[in-house]
Parts: sequence; structure tokens; C-alpha cells
Amino acid sequence: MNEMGIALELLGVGMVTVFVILSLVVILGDLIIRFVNRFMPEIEKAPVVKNTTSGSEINSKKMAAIVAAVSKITNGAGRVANIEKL
Amino acid sequence: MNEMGIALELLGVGMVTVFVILSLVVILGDLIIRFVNRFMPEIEKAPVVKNTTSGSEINSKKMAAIVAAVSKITNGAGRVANIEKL
Amino acid sequence: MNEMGIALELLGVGMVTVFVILSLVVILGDLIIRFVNRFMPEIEKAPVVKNTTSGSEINSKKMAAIVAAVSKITNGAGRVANIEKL
Amino acid sequence: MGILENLYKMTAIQDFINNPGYLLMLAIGSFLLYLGIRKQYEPLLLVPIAFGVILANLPGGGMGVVSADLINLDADGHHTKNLLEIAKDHGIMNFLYYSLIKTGFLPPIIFMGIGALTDFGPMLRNLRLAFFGAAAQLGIFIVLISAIALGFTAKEAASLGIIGGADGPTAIYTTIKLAPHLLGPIAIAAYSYMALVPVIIPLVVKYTCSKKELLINMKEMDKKYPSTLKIKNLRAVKIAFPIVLGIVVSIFVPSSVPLLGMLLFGNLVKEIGVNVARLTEAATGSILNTATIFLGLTVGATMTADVFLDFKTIMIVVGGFLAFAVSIFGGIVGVKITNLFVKKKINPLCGATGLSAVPMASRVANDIALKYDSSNHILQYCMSSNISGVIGSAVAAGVLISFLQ
Amino acid sequence: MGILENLYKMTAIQDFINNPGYLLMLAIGSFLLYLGIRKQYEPLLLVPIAFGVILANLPGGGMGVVSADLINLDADGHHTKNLLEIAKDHGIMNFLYYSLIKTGFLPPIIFMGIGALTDFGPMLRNLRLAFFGAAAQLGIFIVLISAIALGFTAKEAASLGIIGGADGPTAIYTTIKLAPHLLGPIAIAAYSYMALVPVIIPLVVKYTCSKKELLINMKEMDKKYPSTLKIKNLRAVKIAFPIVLGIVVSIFVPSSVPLLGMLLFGNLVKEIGVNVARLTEAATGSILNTATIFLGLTVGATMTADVFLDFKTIMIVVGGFLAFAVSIFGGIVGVKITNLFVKKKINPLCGATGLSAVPMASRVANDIALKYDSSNHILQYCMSSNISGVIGSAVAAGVLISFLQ
Amino acid sequence: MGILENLYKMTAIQDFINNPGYLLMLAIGSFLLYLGIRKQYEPLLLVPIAFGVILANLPGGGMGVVSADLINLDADGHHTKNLLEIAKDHGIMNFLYYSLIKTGFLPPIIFMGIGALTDFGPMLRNLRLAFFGAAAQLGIFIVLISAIALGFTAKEAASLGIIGGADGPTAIYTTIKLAPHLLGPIAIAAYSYMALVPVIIPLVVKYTCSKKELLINMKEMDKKYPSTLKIKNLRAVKIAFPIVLGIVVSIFVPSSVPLLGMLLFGNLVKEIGVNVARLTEAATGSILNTATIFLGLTVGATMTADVFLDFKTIMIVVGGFLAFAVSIFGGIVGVKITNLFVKKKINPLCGATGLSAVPMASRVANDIALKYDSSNHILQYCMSSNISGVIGSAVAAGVLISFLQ
Ligand code: NA
Ligand code: NA
Ligand code: NA
Repeated sequence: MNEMGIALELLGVGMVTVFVILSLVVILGDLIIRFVNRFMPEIEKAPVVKNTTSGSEINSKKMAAIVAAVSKITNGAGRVANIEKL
Repeated sequence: MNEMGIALELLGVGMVTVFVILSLVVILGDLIIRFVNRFMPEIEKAPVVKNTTSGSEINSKKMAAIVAAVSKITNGAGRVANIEKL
Repeated sequence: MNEMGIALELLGVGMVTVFVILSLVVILGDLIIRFVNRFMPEIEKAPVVKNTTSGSEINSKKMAAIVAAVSKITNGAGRVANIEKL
Repeated sequence: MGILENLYKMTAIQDFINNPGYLLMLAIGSFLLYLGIRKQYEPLLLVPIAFGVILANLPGGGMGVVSADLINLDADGHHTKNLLEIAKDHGIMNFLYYSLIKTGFLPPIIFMGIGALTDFGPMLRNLRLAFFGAAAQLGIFIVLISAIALGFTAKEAASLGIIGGADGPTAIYTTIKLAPHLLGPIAIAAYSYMALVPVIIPLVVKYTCSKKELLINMKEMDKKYPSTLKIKNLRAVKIAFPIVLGIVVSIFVPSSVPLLGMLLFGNLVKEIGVNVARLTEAATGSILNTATIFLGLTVGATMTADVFLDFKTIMIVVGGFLAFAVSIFGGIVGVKITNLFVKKKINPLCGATGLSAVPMASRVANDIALKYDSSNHILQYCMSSNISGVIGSAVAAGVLISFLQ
Repeated sequence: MGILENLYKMTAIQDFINNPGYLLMLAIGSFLLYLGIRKQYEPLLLVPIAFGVILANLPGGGMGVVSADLINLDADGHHTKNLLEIAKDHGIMNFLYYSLIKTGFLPPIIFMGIGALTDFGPMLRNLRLAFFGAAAQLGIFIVLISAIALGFTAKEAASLGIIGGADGPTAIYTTIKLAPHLLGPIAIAAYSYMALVPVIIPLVVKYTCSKKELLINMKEMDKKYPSTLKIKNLRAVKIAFPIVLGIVVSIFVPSSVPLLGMLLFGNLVKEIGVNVARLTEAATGSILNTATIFLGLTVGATMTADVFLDFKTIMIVVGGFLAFAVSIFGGIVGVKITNLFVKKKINPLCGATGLSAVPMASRVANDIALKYDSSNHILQYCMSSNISGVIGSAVAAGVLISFLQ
Repeated sequence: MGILENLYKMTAIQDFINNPGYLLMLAIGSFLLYLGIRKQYEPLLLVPIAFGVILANLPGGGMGVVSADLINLDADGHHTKNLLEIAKDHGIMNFLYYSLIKTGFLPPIIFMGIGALTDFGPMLRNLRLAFFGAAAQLGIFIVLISAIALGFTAKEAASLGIIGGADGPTAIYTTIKLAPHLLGPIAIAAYSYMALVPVIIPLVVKYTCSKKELLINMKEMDKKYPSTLKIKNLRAVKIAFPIVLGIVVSIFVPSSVPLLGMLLFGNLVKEIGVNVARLTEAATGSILNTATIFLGLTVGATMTADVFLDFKTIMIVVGGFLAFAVSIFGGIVGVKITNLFVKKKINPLCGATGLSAVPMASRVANDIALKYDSSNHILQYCMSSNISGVIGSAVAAGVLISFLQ
């Protein structure tokens, strides 16, 4: 087969494959949602933090208060780089 | 050429080269400053952050307010490095 | 020697070695403690930060105050990970 | 006199006189730096690429990537120099290029990081729009055919076409596998046109979409024809999705596994969350950033004067643009055809974003929609086809590699 | 018709029909993901391992680790393909496996990170309990003997036994050196049983310890028979300890240097503190996390259908459990024997934790003690034997490697 | 009896009896640890180097770097073992050494990080002082000549001389290229004397500078003879500077490209700022820290007993000190000569800092100036020649490599 033949075959095979796969994405996504809705509908709790250090959940009001406090105490020399929940 | 001849040549070549290069550093630095002073004298603004993925969605008004507050409190010595929505 | 012979030898050599080594751990630990107690008993100060780029110079009183403030505001849920001088 | 002569021989002045192409390449490298720094064209990649171009074209510096002919020890490239020999004979840039790029290592690693930064949520909430990530691969194959017509080999043409996937790592991976000698210009074209998406999408939209179509309000359509499917447990869906998708797609297009598999692994790790936060942090932080630096420098360093200053480079610049335009066109036509058959009409901008170039394309599309109707926020809808476009081009790449390698 | 045929040939469907073992392996990979994600069994390693299993068993994806026979160029494996040839012939997963795992590189690197996360303080404060980290290596050798009796080779049996060291990197390192073809199942067994420590320890304790023994209150013993040795300068002791220990142990068991040396280097760097904080940060952050991802993926990718679906895999699952149980038993018996000769009695739970599996084993032991007497906090005591158990298994590994390699 | 014999054969006791040099090396390693930890001599590098020395001299541990003769497969070293074979035959430390150091990979990578931590601002504000970064390279060449006179080969002498560049990565890179068998002692001398700069600079200054010279007040000179050149747009200058400098220097000294090119790339990325912050973060964080750990360990591991316990080691210790002293002297003399011709006098301390050893040398010089006149803050002026001294020694290294390799 000449190069142009390959090119045309690739156009066919490629576009068909891409359409098939993205149809599968749609179908599988739909099926997973239905499956989960039926068998694990409860809103799972986020897993308990195990051995991790992130998990920051300090709300923004508190954050503002902290920033203000730090700023005041340090005469502006300090900044709160990061506040982590312990 | 014997080893000592090489050594003496290296002393000559090396020190000449180093002096030439650092003269070039001085001259190029001077030229760049003059060029920039003439053609781009304005204090460029820091570029707007584009294409970032950090997902910070604190809107710009709030951001401005926070920056202003911190700046005021800290007499300009503090900066808000990063505020992320939690 | 057949495989089982090797296995039995490994049982002997292995357990003896492990016991010897962990005895050494106990003995060396003991000796190091005694040595340090005798020759460097003073509680060393943490070394002064040298050549570092962070330049944190907020003194400990202020730090304590900040930590206390943050702790109060966040009901103990937050900690100040890092405060940098700007 | 001998000293001055030796001094002169040490410098690269004679090299520039012998081959002024180096100067031209330094100018091109500087221009790319200008685009990256001043114009902010994809600076994370264009700055390292541009610096790599400069390093590679400083004669005597030994930082240019050499042809695989110098690495291969036999005609078919089955037996090659080892990495120590490459470092000794050709310097550290070739050591990096042959260990990180030629092996196909970095693009999947970068895809892992991108996966860990990707949120499939918008796609899962508007699943049917994901379909248009397929139509927007058209540019890849159209440009492939055109390039073959103009005398490119099939492998070169496929590498050129894949620019139309609008996805940097996919383009680089495909080119490594099929036509590594074109890596530099193809990578630069891919990233440059991704940066030019705010120009290219409006251009194509202008000539293909009517005002009426652009006014289609996705949110009102959603109210009028509400979806029956609500997601009750988003976290579980988001964890299951990359696993199932990875397995099923891999069965159909096995050669897409290195790219898609790593993308979905990164995404899975991110969705699992706090228990594997260390892994997400590494994938999106030190690994991704380090990979980006070395990918950029080495890809740039492939662009030595003799390789770049070639007729094919101009064809790549032209062909790459065409590939982008045709892909956008494909996505728009896909929507138009769909709209013929459904009552719940779709804004064609949600097809244009099938191109990928996440998330820039979606933002541009949203801006266009808002220009016509300031209440028509379509960003979340665009993100669906936008993300699926990444899968689409990885699949297309898999097909090309599978048939041509 | 040709197109459809080519399309079908591109897919992996025929591979699954020819070898349904792949499907079984995908199910096993998914089950391991379930354990890691939902059951939270050592997710940091089990999730990458599980994904590696899935990637390796997608036929046509080229992500499965191939036998060393395909890499070796002569019978004794002295002359091998180089990394570029491996990447070209067998893809990036083999490139990663042969450069990072087969070389024995990653386990010592991970040990460096673990060392920098380890605090020898509790051990130094209760030194004599460190002794029981020796007794709790019994499972390694008992299972070794049993495995040989059942027909394993000595090298395979040693790799199986080392699961009883309850220490992932040690088990992986030993297996790489002695029986790399068993790497996948042994690593998975090691990490799975470490996650099952909250089940295994209570089980063994139930059948071996009386209530009276479990009620032994370590703090009251300390008050009754106070230690004469107080640590006046903990920082200096903690800095000297890893240096002296490293040198002395290495003289006795030189083959433990790659593991123990790196563990103690990481620990030393951590204890030096702020002056080398950059190194600690790298060792516990980017290096450890990156190493974990690639260790997991590549170890998982060794589990291709033909390797895993073997009678030996089942033996490893059974033998690994036995090794854990016997090691715990050994630690408990060690305490019981000691208690015959000393007045200052020891809670046998402080022997059980000699197993290692830090710090999970100590937490489990502490919980058991608290169940019998809610004032009997033994965590700090358990941590002593728990940490020394890591040294114990590294030493045992050194002996095995030294005699069998 | 056999068991005890086997036990004894497993230990390294006989090795120490056969070669007590190992014990001496362990003592040297411990002493270097003492310098790094307690005396805080460049701990970031000296601690890993010292631990590498210890690891390398634990016989049987297999952590010592072996001679390239064992890696080369032919006489001229053109054909070598591949990395897998090295790992198998010589262990992970040789795997690391030959892949990261022998290839010349890590020093440029560390230079990229240093570049991203360097601020050329002080130099750009006091450009003419940058000139003295040239005069302070004198020690390199004077020691080179002396070493040849004492019987070193030209390549060894150049590696010894480059210690006078007072720049770790440059010294290591040059030694890798010219005399890798001296890598350990040269790296240790370089870092040790950098740590001793607070002793060496005052010593040289004491014998060469008059009180009157040390009292020269740079700020008052600036007021008296104000510069006509103000920088209006510092950011633009700082971005253009590394690009232009990199290209121009590379034309004159192409062999300095791997070092200087990467330094300036790192600096450029830093100056571009927020758009490429990810890259700066990687260059100064995970990449730099990881490179530092592995550079230190492997460089230390080159110091096996047979290599280190050699007459040349003592010569390196002496010569390295001389090189530092003569370089400082050269910088001071350069200022003195300049002061003969200009009205705007320069404090000779600003010449001494041409040595480099950034920023320690500048701090030390500033302290000396303040001792004589508590209002004479010269830190910013010293930083100019201090930073240019880094460029100076990289250029000198380029010349040496270009002529001798
Ligand atoms: Na796409
Ligand atoms: Na253990
Ligand atoms: Na210097």
C-alpha cells in the first residue's frame, strides 16, 4: 500500500477509534455513576487523616484573624506562611 | 612543549581570558542598562499570572482588600505570599 | 552441604548475629550516653543558623505570643508552621 | 604569537564564521525567550526550550543533541552506546536527552503530574459533551494526509499532524516514537499554538458559527431538559472512573497505555486524597517541575542549526497551525451535526474546546459566549469536551504509533 | 474489510482470549486497589503497586517487567543490554525497573528517608528493651527452613522468610538480591501483612500471653527499679549514636551497609538539624515520595500473569503470614525467658513489637495493654523494641545476602 | 566450628587487620563529620562527604568508588561497562558515582540551583568592581605552576589550582574532567577552605593592606564621585543580563558553557518570576537538595584508603590553602594597582572578595571594614566582586579544560 493509502486508512481507523473510545468514556461514566448511586449512594466521609500532615481546614475568618494577630505582634515583620491543622 | 611551558602559557592565556571576560561583563552590563534605560525605561508591572492551576478563586476585590489590610498593618513590610481557598 | 543444612546453619548464624548486634546496640547506646554525660553534659544550644537564607529572626517571645494567639483562635486546631521575616 | 593563536582557537569565533546558521539559531532562541517572557506564551515550557536552543547553538559548548546515528552502533539502531559513553563522547545534554527523552520517559511522567492536576468533575457532570473531544481530533488526520501529499514520510506526517491534538506531552511522545529528528520544531509549534489559542479559536469560530448558535444558553437548556442522572457520591465516582477508563481504553488502544495509564494513575492518586497526599505532592511538585525543566532544555537542544534550518521546519509551522484550525473546526461541525438530531441544543463553542489545550481553550470559549450574552457562562460545559480532548488526542497518538512504528 | 481487521489487530481483545490470566490479574490489581483505597492498607505503597499490576497486565501496553533472561546477553548475566536498549526493546517500565530496582537503588534511598523520619529517642531511653528486636527475627529463619523443606531453593526461601522482618524496603532489597522473580508477591505480602498487624498481633498475643503478663505495668516497674542512667545531653547522644552504630554494625555484617548505612545517614542528617535542614527536607520529601511512586509502580509491574499465577505465590501468602506470626511469637518468648531471670519484669507486648512495622505495631500493643489496664500506657516502651526490630531485620537480611548471594 | 568460622568470614574484622588504613580513613571521616557538625564548616556538603568517606571505608560494604580501570573495557576508556553492569559488579555507590559524577552531570545541575539563588543586583549596581573577580583568579594559575614544579601532571596541577577558584561545583567539575582520581581530596579541600574563609581573608589582609587603605569608605566615594548611570528598570536589566552574558562568554570560552550556561539559566528563571515559579522552586529546592546529597556521598565515597593515603593528598591540602591565599592576594593587588590610576579609590577588601566563596567572603570583608570604621558598610560593594568571582573561576575552569582535556 502506498503512503497515501496508509494516510487514508489512518484517517478512517483513527477517527473511528477516537469516536468509539469517547463513546465508551460517556457510557462508562454513565454506568459508574449509576452503579455508585445504587450501591454506595451515601456521601462517604473523607477518610480519617492517617499519618499525614496536610488537611488544613481553618476557615477564612479565622485565617484573617490570625494574619491580623501575627501582623500586629510582629510589627509586620512576620508572615504566616502556612497554617496546618494538627 | 614541556609541562612547565604549558603551565606558563596557561597562566598567560588564563589570566588574559579572565580579564577579558570580566571586562566584557562590565561593558555588557553597562550597555544593557543603557539600552533598557533608553528603550524600556518604565517600571514594568509584574506579569499577570496566567495559566496557573493553583485554583485560587478568592476574587480580586477581596484579594486587594486583604493585601491592603496586611500592608497597612505591617507598614508595608509584610506581604501576602499566597492565599488559597480552603 | 545440602539445602537443609544451609538453612539450619543460617538459623544459627542469623539468630546469633542478630542477638550480638542488638546487644551491641544496647551496649554502645549505654556507652555513648555515659561518654556524653561525662564529657559534654551541658545541654548544647541548637547551633546558630549559619549561611541560611531564611533569615527568620523573630524572637521567641513574639513567637510564643503568636503561637498562643493562633492556638486560641483556632481552638488548638491550627499551628504556625513557619514565620518568615521579609 | 602561539598564545594568541591558541587563544583564538579556544574561542568559537571561527565556528560562527564557518557556519553563520548558529547566529540565526541564537536569534531564534532569543525570539522564543521573548515570546515566553514578554508575551507569556506557555512560559513554563517555552523558556526552557528557548534556553536549550541557545545552549545547543553555542559552538564548542557541546550542548547540542547529536543525531542518533552517532549513538547507534549498528545500522538498525538495535545496539547503541551506553549512557556513560554518550556522556563521555557527547556531553551532558546528550546524556540527558538520550536517557530522559529518547527512552520516552519524560512525557508519561509529565502526564502523571497533569493527571494529578486534572479534575474530571466537570466532565462527569456533562458527560455527553465529552463526545466532542473525538470530533476535534480531525485536524490530526487531515494534516497527516496533507503532509504525505507534500512529500513527508508517513511517520513524519503523523508527528506533524499530532500537533493538532493541542497537547504538548502527547505531541512530544508521538514524535519521539515516530520522527525524533523533528522533535524540536514540533514541540515548539505545539506549545506556541497552544499559547495562541486565544487567537486561533475566535478566528475559526468567526468563520463557522452563526450568532444564533453562539447564543445557545447551556444553563437554560439544562433547566429545560434536566438530566435524570444525579451524582450522589462524587468521590466514589471520581475514584472508580480513572481505574475503569484506564482498563477499558487500554484494551482497545494498547499503545496509548504509557500516556493514558500514567495520566489516570496521577488522577487516581489525587482523587484518593489525604492517604496518599505524599504521592500527589511528588507527582504535581518535584517530579512535574523537574521533568518540565529537563524536557524543555533537551527538546530545545535538539534544534541545532543543521536540523532546524530545513524546509520541513517551515512546513511544520504552517501544518501545525492548520492542524489546530481543522481540529477546532471538527469540534464545531460535530456539534452542528448533533444539533440536527437533538432537541437539547449545544453551543458550538463546546465543540471547539474539544481541541484540548486545557484550560485556556475553555476560558477563551467562555469569553466569546459572554461577549454575545453576558449571562451565558459556559465554562463548566466547555471543560467537559476540553478534558475529553486530552483523552482523544492520546488515543489518536496511540493509533498512529500502533500503525506506524 | 482490511480496516476492520487492522482495527481488531490493534486492540488487545485477542490477547485476552488467548490468555485469560490477564483478566484475573486485572481483577487482582483492582482488589489490591480496593485494599489500599477503601481498607486503607498501607495505601502509600499498595496503591502504586496495584496500579503497576494493572498496567503490567494490559496486553500490548508494554508495561510489564520482562524476565532478566531477555536483558542478559550471556548465560551468567554478566553482560547485559544497556538502559537505552532496554527502553527501546521493552518500554519505559522496564527502563525504570532495571535502572531503579534491579540495581538495588531504591530500597536504600527509601531507607534514607525512613531514617530521617525515625526518632531513636524512645530506644535510647529504654535501651534494654531494644534487645527484643533480636528475638523477633525468629520468623525469618523458621519460615526459611520450612520453605526449603517444601522445595523452595535457599535463595527463594530466604526471600520468603524475610517477609517476617516486617519491613518493606528490607524485604524488597533482599528479594532483589536473591530471588528477583518473586519480587511482586513478596512485596505485596510484606506490605499487606504490615497493614494487617492490628489483626495478627492480638491473635498471637491471645494464644501466648496470660492476663497477668499483660497487666505488667512498665511505668511502675520504672518507678520501682529506676534506671541509674539519665541522658543529660540528648542531642549529642542522638548525633553520636547513628555514627557509632553504623560503623560497628558494618564491621560485623558488612552486607547490611547499603540498607543500614543509608538509614543511619538519614537519621544523622535529621538529628544535626537546622544546618542541614535542606538535606532532611529532600530525604523525607521529594526523594522519598518520588522513590515510593516508582518503587510501587515497578514492583507491581513485575506481577505479570505468567509470573504471578504460580504455586509459589500461594506459598508466599501462607509463608508470609507464618513469618509474621512466628516473629511476634519469638519476641514474646524472648520477654518471657528474660522475665525468668530479672526482677524488673517486662510486659510481653514489648517483645511482640520487636517485629518492627513501625509505628503501627506499637500502637496496637499499647491498645491491648490499655484494654487490660486503662492506666498502662506502654507506647514509649514498645517503640524501643519496635525501632530496634528495623535494625534486627536489616542485620538478618545482611546475613542472608552474605551467605546466599 | 564451621559456623563460627563462617561467622568470622562474614565480618570485616580480617579486612581491618589486613589493611589498617581503613581504620585511619574511618577516623578521618569522623573528623570531617566533627568539622561539619560541631564546627559548622559548610555542613550541607561536608556532612554527606564525610559520611560517604565512612561508607566507602567499611570493607565488605561495597560502597567505595572503584577505579575507572575496572569500568573501562578497553585501554583508552572509550568502551565501558553499562550502568546495570556497574551496579551488579560494584554496587549502588558506583552506580551513582558513574552515572551522576563521572558523566559531569551534578555540578552543572547544582550551578543551576545556585544561579536561581543568586542576585546579580549588587553587581549591576557596582559594575566596575566586578572587574576584580578576574584578578582574584591568580591563585589558580600560580598553584598550577608550583604543582607542576613539584611533579604533578598538568591535569592534576590544574585540578589542584582550581581550588583557588573557591567554588565547589567548579572545582569538582574541573577535577572530574581532568583528574578524577583526585576528586575526593580536592572537593574536601575546596569546601574546607571555603569554610575557613573567615580565617584566611583576615590573615592575607593583615600582611598586605595598610590601615589607610582599609579605611577607604566606599559610600563616601560614591557620594563624592556619583555614578552617572542609574538603573531605571531593574527587572528588565536582570532578565537581559544572564541571556546576553551567557551568549557572549560562551563565544569566547565555549568549554565554560555547561557550568556558566546552567548558572545563568537558573538565574534567568528566577528573574522571570511568577510565571515560571514552578521551575525556580524545583531548581532551588528538590533538584538542588537532592543533587547536594548525592554529590556529597559519592565524592566522599571516592576517598578509599588506597587513594587517599597518598603523598598527593598532603600536597592538595597545602596547595589548596596557597591557592586561596594567592587568589585573595591577587584581588587585593588588583585594587591597589587600580587605585594608582583612579581618583575614586576602592577599598582593597572589595578586591579580596573577588575570590568568590559567596556570600561568606563578603561578610568577612564587611566585618573587617567595620572593625576599622564602624560606619563603613561595604557589604554591597564586596558582593559585586564576590559574585563576579564565580564567573571568573568558571571561565578559568573553561580555559583549563579546553587546553588540557
Ligand atoms: Na486534543
Ligand atoms: Na523486623
Ligand atoms: Na572564584
